[in-house]
Amino acid sequence: MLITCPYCGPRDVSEFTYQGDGNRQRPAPASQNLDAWNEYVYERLNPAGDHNEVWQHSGGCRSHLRVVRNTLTHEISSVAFARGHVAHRSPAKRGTKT
Amino acid sequence: MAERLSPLEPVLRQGSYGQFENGVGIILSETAPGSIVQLAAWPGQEKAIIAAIKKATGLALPDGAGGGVASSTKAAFGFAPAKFMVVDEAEGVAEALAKAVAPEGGTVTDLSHGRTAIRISGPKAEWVLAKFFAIDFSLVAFPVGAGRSTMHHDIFAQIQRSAADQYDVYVFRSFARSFWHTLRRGCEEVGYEVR
Amino acid sequence: MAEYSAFALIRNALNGNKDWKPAWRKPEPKASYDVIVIGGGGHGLSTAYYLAKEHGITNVAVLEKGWLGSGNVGRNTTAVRSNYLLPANTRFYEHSMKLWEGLSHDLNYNVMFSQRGCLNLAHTPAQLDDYARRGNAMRHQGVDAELMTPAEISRLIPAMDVSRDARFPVYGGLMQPRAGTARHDAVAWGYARAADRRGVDIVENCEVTGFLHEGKRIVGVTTTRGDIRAKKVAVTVAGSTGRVMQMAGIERLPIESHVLQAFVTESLKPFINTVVTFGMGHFYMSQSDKGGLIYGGDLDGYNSYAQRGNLPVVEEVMAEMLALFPSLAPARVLRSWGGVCDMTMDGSPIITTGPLPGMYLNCGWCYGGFKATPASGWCFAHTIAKDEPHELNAAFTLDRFHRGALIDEKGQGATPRLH
Amino acid sequence: MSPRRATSGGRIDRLRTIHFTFDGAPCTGHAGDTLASALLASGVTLFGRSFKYHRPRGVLTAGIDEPNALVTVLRGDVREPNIPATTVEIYDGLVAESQNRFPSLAWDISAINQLAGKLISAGFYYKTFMGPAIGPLKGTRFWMLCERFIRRAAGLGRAGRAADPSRYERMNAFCDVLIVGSGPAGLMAAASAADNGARVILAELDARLGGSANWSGEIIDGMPAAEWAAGLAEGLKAHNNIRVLPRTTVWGFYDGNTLAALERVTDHKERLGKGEPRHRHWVIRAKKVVLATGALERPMVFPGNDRPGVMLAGAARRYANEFGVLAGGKVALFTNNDTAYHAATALQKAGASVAAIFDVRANVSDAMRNLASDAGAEVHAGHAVVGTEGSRALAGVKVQRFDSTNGALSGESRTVEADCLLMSGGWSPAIHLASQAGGKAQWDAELQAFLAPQAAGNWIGAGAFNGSFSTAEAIAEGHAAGLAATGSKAAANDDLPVADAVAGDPAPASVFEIRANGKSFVDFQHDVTAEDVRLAHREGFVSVEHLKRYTTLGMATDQGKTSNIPGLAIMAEALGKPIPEVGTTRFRPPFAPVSVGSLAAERYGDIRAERLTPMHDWHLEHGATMYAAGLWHRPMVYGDPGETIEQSYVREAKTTRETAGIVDVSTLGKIAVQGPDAAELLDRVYTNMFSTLAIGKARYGLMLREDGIALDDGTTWRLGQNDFLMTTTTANAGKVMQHLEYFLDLIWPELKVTLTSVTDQWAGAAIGGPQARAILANCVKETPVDNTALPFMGIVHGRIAGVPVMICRLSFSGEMAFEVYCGADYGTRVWQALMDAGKPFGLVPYGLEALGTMRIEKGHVTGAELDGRTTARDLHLDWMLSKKKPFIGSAMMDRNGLATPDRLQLVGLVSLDSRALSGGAHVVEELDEQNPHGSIGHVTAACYSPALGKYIALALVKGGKARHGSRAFVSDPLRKRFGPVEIVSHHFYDAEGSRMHG
Repeated sequence: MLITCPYCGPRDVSEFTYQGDGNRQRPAPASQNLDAWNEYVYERLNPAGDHNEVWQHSGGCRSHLRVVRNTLTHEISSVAFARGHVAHRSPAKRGTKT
Repeated sequence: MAERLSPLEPVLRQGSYGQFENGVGIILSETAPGSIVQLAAWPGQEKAIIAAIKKATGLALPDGAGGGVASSTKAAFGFAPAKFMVVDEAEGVAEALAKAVAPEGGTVTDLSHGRTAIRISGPKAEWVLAKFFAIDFSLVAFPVGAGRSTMHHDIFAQIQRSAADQYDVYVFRSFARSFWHTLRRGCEEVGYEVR
Repeated sequence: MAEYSAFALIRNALNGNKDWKPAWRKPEPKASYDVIVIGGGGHGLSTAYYLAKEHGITNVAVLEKGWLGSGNVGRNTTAVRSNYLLPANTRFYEHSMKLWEGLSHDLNYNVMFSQRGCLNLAHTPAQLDDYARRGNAMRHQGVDAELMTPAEISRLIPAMDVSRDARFPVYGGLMQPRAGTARHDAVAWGYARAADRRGVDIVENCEVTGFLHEGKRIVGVTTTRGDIRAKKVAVTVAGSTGRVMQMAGIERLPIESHVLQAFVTESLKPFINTVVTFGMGHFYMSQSDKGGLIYGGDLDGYNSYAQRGNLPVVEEVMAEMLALFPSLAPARVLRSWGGVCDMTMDGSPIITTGPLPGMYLNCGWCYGGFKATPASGWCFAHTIAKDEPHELNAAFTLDRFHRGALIDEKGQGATPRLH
Repeated sequence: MSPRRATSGGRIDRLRTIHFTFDGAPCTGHAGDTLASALLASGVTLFGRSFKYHRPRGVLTAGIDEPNALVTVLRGDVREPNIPATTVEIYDGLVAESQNRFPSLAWDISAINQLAGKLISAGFYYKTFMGPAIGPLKGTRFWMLCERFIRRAAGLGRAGRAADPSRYERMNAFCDVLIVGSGPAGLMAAASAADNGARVILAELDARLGGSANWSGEIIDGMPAAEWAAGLAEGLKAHNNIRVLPRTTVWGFYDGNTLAALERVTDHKERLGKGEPRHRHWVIRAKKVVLATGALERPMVFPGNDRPGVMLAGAARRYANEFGVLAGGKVALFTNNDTAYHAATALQKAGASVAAIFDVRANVSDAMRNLASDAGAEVHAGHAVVGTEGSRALAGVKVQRFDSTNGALSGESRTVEADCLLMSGGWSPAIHLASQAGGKAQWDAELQAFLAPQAAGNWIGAGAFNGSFSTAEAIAEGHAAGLAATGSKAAANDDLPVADAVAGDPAPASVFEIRANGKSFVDFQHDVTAEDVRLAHREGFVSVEHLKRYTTLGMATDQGKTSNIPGLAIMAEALGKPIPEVGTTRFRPPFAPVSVGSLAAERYGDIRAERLTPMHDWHLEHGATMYAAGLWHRPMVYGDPGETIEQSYVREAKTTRETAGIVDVSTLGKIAVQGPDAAELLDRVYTNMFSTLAIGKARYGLMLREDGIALDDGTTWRLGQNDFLMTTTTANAGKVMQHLEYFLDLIWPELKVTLTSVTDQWAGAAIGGPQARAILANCVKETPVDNTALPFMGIVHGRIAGVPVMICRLSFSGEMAFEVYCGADYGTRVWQALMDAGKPFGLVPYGLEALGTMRIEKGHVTGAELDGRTTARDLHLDWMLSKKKPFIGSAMMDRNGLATPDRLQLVGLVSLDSRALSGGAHVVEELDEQNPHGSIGHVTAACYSPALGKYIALALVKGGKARHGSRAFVSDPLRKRFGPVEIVSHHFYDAEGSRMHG
């Protein structure tokens, strides 16, 4: 499996660390709503099909990425920086997007 | 200043190795730069950091993710969003960069002792590096001067292509000796020289 | 239906094997049942069997969307053990072990459970202490466990590299002698046949497409073969738990479905006798009766329903295999496959009433599903029949996460891929 | 010339004779031979024994689909079992052995199994061996007794015990087009893709490029096909944008067009070049893949079809045309399709006498009749083979009239003399890789074969892979595929090579089995017969997966390449359903077996990199016993001659507490936390406050996970307003870094903080003990180190031996202690300077054991207590939980499950019987050595405390704090250590901290 890191280009999945369900919402730091905290920490969407995920390019630029990946086919339809880093500069020459 | 001791010092032995009877395909050396410095820009401050690098080192970083520039004594490249590596033969560049970068611009982190720089050059350099790193080393995908962040299993590496058939690989110091052995093993089937 | 025995085998051989009957019937689903079990895998079939055997509930249907045993019961590495650290797990898996020990007789089907032992290798003194902790925990629950020295290990597995100059030398190991392996498919078939003989309807190629509700209560299912009503609906669908529960309107669960790969080499003459695990990574291996070395390692580490994985894990598993057995470098991998594991937030399973009225849920088996098959069905059948858990599965609730009463064998917290 | 070697023809080098041994007997062959072709040429007919019945078997195929002729190849003590003789290239000195026979291949005692054939039919073992329900053989015992014999009889080759000295390698490749297969289709695709300027990799599993061109016997562009292919292959080498990989099997099609291939670099060589790997594991990321993998021939299923001398027709054609070897002297053929007629031609041309062709079809075309007549063979249309004669070699075939519309046999059977029977049951395109890539195979009723699923967009098929069996089609499709893969299109007027061949009908008759008396084999290696398939049907194992699993059909080393379709066809007939309704198997990697070594690649013999501290060599030179701590190597003890480990660490710890000791702490995780919001980030991730920390000061901090469980602890130093140096435990360095990065990237992207791993930037030495300050004063320049300049948790900058150092006064040992950090390249120099300065004071270096001892005495927690299940309260660290601010874990740490009184809590234990305690022992209230039970906790770490003169331990015990002062027992049945202990506070030593505060 290849993930096309917006900074590094297409890289092998072995360079990435999976950080799970990207739909989870962390409550405000001071929130005392235990249900919301529990849901954030323990409850996951687990769809058979497209899934919003978080990956870290831990063996590359170390950016966290928001990835839409199909859990039935492993096809990846979009990758973006989690941090909202708009690539202020165009990516350098590299292979075409997968 | 006291003399520095490289982790490769006890194992780096100059000479010709591998199948050098068929010619030398690779030259391995440690470049031991005096300074290896990381710079990070806050969002929107990338240009300021690039300017600071220019001011402190004279190196003009080209545009583009992973873009870089290399001369015989110094080099710079991007390795992550808004992050850059500056390498210089001279010591003390971290201090100079720290002066050139305002806190509103970003941060400067001295890694001169934390990374070990191994140079691999020669017509077979690409072949041997491809044994360890799953990145495309072809010139179209990896132009001269450019930098890449990648890994070989547990060993994180930043690689700059400093010439058409020359790569400078920066690994964490603690892994340097292990990586050196691995690299030498990978060179065995082609002749190689250690300089 | 005829009993299986050596005598029956001879009689049929003389008769050209013409008189063997189907191992289980292929009934049309009825309009309603006392209990519907969704999922014709190991756990669903054993649940149906124990409902009939232990609780006299025989008006039961097992609904399987494909062929029987097409999930993880036919995709695992066949190890059976009860060498757990935490008391809730140790007790449960030991109950399973006891059921395993009588299973072939109980089912009148040879599931080939062979107690050839399971050895966890330790590579540092600290790791050996860790295993001692686990082994002692087992012994304090009445479970067999022993520590082995490198010399003893070398005698048991001569092909293993126990040299001191190995990258990760073997300091010793934790052995559970009663652990072993079983023929995975036979477990599904044996339970199916035995349940069928007690009147359970096993319906293959019957995919559940939704739930029938009366108010909040679940009163049956819609399937590709029509609607089927039931007083109780039990879900045992392992990796597909998320998908099935979504049909019941439950979007989020403390579960991620991950792919786990497994491998087998070509057949070899006897090479190792026990199940063995490597302690400096994640690798486990045994040898089947046919001679193939069966082994695996870590999850691929991302959500997947694809029943197939990728190369990094393949390479890692092989590297770990050769760290222990350098003579196997020329041996050849014959086949690889993937199973979908229902990974929970603490690595331990869920066997519970609910979460909706009329529904019962059995899931979260992570890596441990195969060895749990008998006890999982046994406890689930009790939970369904009595509408409350047996004390053996009382801790395996769905709300334990929120309460903070986790059963975290590996101490990894809510990161399912690390359990 | 040997009896079966044609006098001319073939792609072998008759001038080079190769010497090798098979089962110890000296044999010869020619350069270019496979082991199978060389042995066939020498007249060998018996190659192996089958798995279950140990029946004698010959060679069935000429390639990777071989089920019978498996051998073990030996290089010294290293054994490579189960290699098809059809894939072994011979070299001088090759040593090969047959398998699964005792005492010899010709006389195999287990052949007696054949007599029990009906008894040991498919699945028999599920129905018996349960044994008695009571008595000494109850439970699993009887089965395990029987199993012992079964295991010994099963298995094929034997794996060795000697470590393989070979080297294996991995290679990462990127290309525009990967072409799999170098037959006419593959070659054409490679040429047109390369001409278009694409980066191309062409992989061929055989040694020779050309595929079917090497054995078709056809004419292409006016020259023999083999020559045409060789010329085209040679031409490809002129392109610098194409890499040709012979002896390379592409075996896996993974996600993202990542393909795995095995290159057998040196298996064909007598001697290996320096540094050459035996196998190279290619991982190829291809933008497009052209699958030109050809097709595999199927056998016919009929009684006696496994007798040595019965061979696939295509294989015999290949032996004749490519190797100049005759599969037999007097040949008969049995077919349901046209391709066998070409085999007849090839055999006849090579010098065999072709007796007859039996064709199940009533009508045979004139073109085929002409081929037969040219070959001197009689055609018997509407006939079938119903039996074979001979023992270890074929002597004759029994034939009968056959009606292909209903499968009925009629008339008298007669016997035709032949020493070789060539069969063809049609061809199955090799769609394995396409199937791995996803999608369901489609049944083509006309071709009687499964075709690849529709391409998902990233691969293109060509030639026989597509079911296009003629060479002309292969050429055209290969050309078009090569262009399509590079984004252009073939034109009608493209100038293509012209193939000259007698056209046949690609469609076979729908006949897979001839039902007559006798064992008809479907899966040759696993001895699965047509009757076994029908038995599976009777017992309800009717889906394709049940069929496979119940009968083991298709599970042998050839993975059903010859048996899957015939097996499926027989089941379909039993069910009265069309073949595709029985199901299709999804193919999984690998396409053909792959060496474990190749996948381990460069990690074979070197599984994990090592991490060394800057002072590593110094430790070794000074007698340190090293210890693996994750990937790090750390000194365990610096043993004096004659000391035990315990004596060493007791000496080291005692000396440290009495005078001074020094320990290498370079492995501690170190993270530079920089930026205007650095302090804010630390406030959020630590349970205690860091924004209040003064510059030049350090503070001990605790981090929780989001769920409230303790994650890690360590000190963080404020070096500047915006500049912190965080330390973590050695084991958790990577985990903490990812934890922080996650929050910075996803949760708090507004914080301006840079995180950098600086673990390797700094060498660290912790020097502690009553004399530590005096030693520092002795060597540190440019700063005082007295109590005023350097109070507890203070930081100063100075120089040692001319090297800039940073010194923080903090203590893990409980003594007055200092951590001295300097640039890693100066580490040994500073360490040595400290040793020199300490010499007059009796400074000793100490290792992990003494470090552990002193931390147990102080009750500090490490990994054994921070085990991912304990909370701050469990560890009595609740004093660190700030109430002034939220922090990671603060919301969830008070959930009732994390606060119950019976949780495991940290306590100290003192041995009351003056015997050692061990980590992993359990703690009980009442001792019962016979029947251990009632564990209330366990020992996490234990040592002999030189300071207390007692054996002590840290333990996690239920409701621990309330038990202080009470008596309990350690219960360690595994190590047979039972004895009384007193439960005490975990602060064994200097609880007030007067020593470290000085």
